[in-house]
Amino acid sequence: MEINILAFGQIEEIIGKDSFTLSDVRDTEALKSKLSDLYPEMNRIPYSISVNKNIINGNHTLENGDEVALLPPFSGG
Amino acid sequence: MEINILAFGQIEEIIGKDSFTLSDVRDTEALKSKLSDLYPEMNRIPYSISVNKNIINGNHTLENGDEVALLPPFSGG
Amino acid sequence: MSTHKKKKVFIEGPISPDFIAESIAHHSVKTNIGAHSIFLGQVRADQIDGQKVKAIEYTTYRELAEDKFHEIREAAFEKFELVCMHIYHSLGVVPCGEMCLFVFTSSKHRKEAQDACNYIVERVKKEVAVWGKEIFENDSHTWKQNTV
Amino acid sequence: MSTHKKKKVFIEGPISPDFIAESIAHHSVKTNIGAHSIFLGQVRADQIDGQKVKAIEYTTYRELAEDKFHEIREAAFEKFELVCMHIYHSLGVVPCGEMCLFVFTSSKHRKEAQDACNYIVERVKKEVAVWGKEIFENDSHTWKQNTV
Repeated sequence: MEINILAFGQIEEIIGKDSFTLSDVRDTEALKSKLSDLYPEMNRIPYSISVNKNIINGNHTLENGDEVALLPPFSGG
Repeated sequence: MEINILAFGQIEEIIGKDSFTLSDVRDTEALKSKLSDLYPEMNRIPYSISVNKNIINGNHTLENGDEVALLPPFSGG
Repeated sequence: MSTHKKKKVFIEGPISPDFIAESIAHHSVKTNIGAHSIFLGQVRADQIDGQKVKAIEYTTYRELAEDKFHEIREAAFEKFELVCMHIYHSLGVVPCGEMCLFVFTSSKHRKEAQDACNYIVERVKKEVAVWGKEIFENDSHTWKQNTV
Repeated sequence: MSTHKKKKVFIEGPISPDFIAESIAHHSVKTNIGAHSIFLGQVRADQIDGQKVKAIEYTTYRELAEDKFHEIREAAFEKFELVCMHIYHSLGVVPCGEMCLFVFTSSKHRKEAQDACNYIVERVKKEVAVWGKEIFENDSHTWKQNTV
């Protein structure tokens, strides 16, 4: 199983790339905890997550091929 | 004693001129009643009055040389 | 209190989109501005008793109107944290589809500019000695009434 | 419910006063419009920790942002009696003093246009997946934060 991950704004900067893949993350909670291990700086950013272009609330099961985006607070306008 | 009277908008149209003088009107109530006699159509317009460029409330004594304006409801914008 | 100069408000005929663009462009040097709020009044082709409005002709009692514009301007600067404020109103004939009122407020943050703009438009329509004569396509006319 | 086409919102670089003027001029044929309300966001030269902002660079998650713009557009048409509505947002670098957001609402009477404009600006700033990177004069940067 492979999840496609997109990173934006400050998170893209922390991770150092705008997209990458991860395997073995069964849900968004697992993903967050993995990211927090890999990139401790992410702990200070209150980011949201979208799965296949829908922003999710709470935990969400991930499936092979899902597009998951890491969204720091919006600051348009 | 002579009062200079300015008429605007619909009132100018009713009176047929934009300025004229009246004598023997000691206050704005007397002026209104005189105008109402001369131009009965003015009775259906809720106009205000300014004296020397100040809009007045209630009755106001007039003096020689005063500039009195007859102001139908504003409709700018 | 009266710290701002009286400014030219009245414009002969319609207010053009180019005039508005120029007015906006002038503000690029004021880099403490974060938000502009603009209100434009446009002449509507209203149907009244089967007749269609083709233009509005505006007249004013100029001195009274200019005093009031100045008073509204001072009050808005007092009430809201504004960097800039401009008010323009047409006199004479403004055809349907063209602009007769242009209120332009600028501030650091959006809420002040928006609130000030609404406040000014409200007062201009209610308190300024300007009259609109609605001219129909057959050249007859009626007197515009502002809803209160 | 979704009756309006998705419209192009994003513009590369600053939104120019001429673009705004053209947009206004296009509405002269819609003679049922009486009021336009316009909001413009302008990039401020803020001082942050002694550094002066010289530009903001905007990026987006385009598909998510375009869906949200569409949703906001539909909701505003539903909520307010509008004749017209346009939303434009910059992507890429917008220097200080130039425009990054242009919201334009038109209606028969003023209140609907004003309320709709405020409503749209509020939602755009809060809900749309756009990020601003504030670039300082020494080319370092910080991430813009919108006040909630």
